[in-house]
Amino acid sequence: MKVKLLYFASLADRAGRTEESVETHTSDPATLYDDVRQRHGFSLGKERVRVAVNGQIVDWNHPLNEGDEIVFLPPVSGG
Amino acid sequence: MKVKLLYFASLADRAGRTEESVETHTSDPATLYDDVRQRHGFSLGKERVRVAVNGQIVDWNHPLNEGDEIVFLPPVSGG
Amino acid sequence: MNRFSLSETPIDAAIEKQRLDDAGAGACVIFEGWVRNHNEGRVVHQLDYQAYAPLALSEGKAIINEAMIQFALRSVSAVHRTGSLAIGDMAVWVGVSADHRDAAYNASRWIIDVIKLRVPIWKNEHYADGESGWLHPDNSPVES
Amino acid sequence: MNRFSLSETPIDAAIEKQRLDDAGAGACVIFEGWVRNHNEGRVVHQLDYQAYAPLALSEGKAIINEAMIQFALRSVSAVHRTGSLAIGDMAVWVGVSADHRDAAYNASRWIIDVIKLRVPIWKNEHYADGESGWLHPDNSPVES
Repeated sequence: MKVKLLYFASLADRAGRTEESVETHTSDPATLYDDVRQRHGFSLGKERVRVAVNGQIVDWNHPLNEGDEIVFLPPVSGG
Repeated sequence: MKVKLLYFASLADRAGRTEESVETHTSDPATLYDDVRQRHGFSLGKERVRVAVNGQIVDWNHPLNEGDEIVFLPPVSGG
Repeated sequence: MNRFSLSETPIDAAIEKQRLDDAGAGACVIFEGWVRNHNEGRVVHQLDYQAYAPLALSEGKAIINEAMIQFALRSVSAVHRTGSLAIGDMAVWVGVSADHRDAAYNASRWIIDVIKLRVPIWKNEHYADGESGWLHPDNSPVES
Repeated sequence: MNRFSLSETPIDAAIEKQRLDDAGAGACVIFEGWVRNHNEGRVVHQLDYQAYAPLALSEGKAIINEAMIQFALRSVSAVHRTGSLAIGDMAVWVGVSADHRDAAYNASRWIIDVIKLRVPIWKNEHYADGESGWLHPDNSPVES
């Protein structure tokens, strides 16, 4: 299935892009992050990243669906 | 000697005045407060009152001098 | 810029805040005390604040100097109203700026707490039932 | 009136503050985060804030709703800047009003702490030496 990934902050810098569409056979964000991390060389482990699907924070085992917008959130630094 | 007393808030209400000049033979604010308290019927004990002489908070045994401006301060309630 | 003042006219919060500007400051905490329409279950219509001005100013300045020593601050300013205030009016404004928010919050809270304990200013509440009364720091009535 | 918003343009603190008005409120605490000219010993010239806006707005609103439940508040409003900011610019404004100052201080501090932990906004500092870097909530650099 096809999903859309958005990148922010340090992950966008490392990936060299702010979004991409990917074809994936993985059904959860945990496996998808492992793939993406390896492909883009992210150093941040899952324990320091949160994941949002369609604008909601979800668990790493949240089921993914065709067309989902997925964001891996590096540690935030607002304020 | 002659000293000037200023009254504020509940003490001014009870004394029916905001200031008065008094002739006193007492040499410290503690004795002076006892006199004034009796004369005006103040119910506040010294343990709940502070005393200022010439614009400075002082101890109850601070020596008084001719012309001093003395203020017995009831519990404050600013803010 | 550090100062404590009394004001017989409405406090201009925007002017007070300008005193806190500092390129090294990352945090600003402002406390405002407003006249509430109720106290201890009674409906309040109006307040009067009376100050023993010379001592209020010297105590207020002493408190601000103590805060500058105790907390890592850039600037402090505080102003207290005197006279008659209506519901919603600002009775006191306390502003601090600091490099970090920990110091700013701690100092702000300390300053307003100590102002309420030490500065010779008295609040007289006028109630809906026509009565009025002088208050303690804990907002309970004073027996004179 | 309770809300959380993002702003691409300078925050107008006076307009934000009007949202806090309430005749029952006796205390108002405002926190402002300003762009500091230094961080962790380095000279800072400029900041960029990037937000994942839809989630930032829903997280911000959730935080304000949680604050209204946890603390005895009258009103809360918070706004966070996005885009490029210069030294002295306001990055975040958090205002609360409450009957009593205890709740106002506690809620204010809780809200800014939780915004910094949970709301998906990232700060990129530009240093005097020409480098720049994304930061953690504790202002240490992020390794991506």
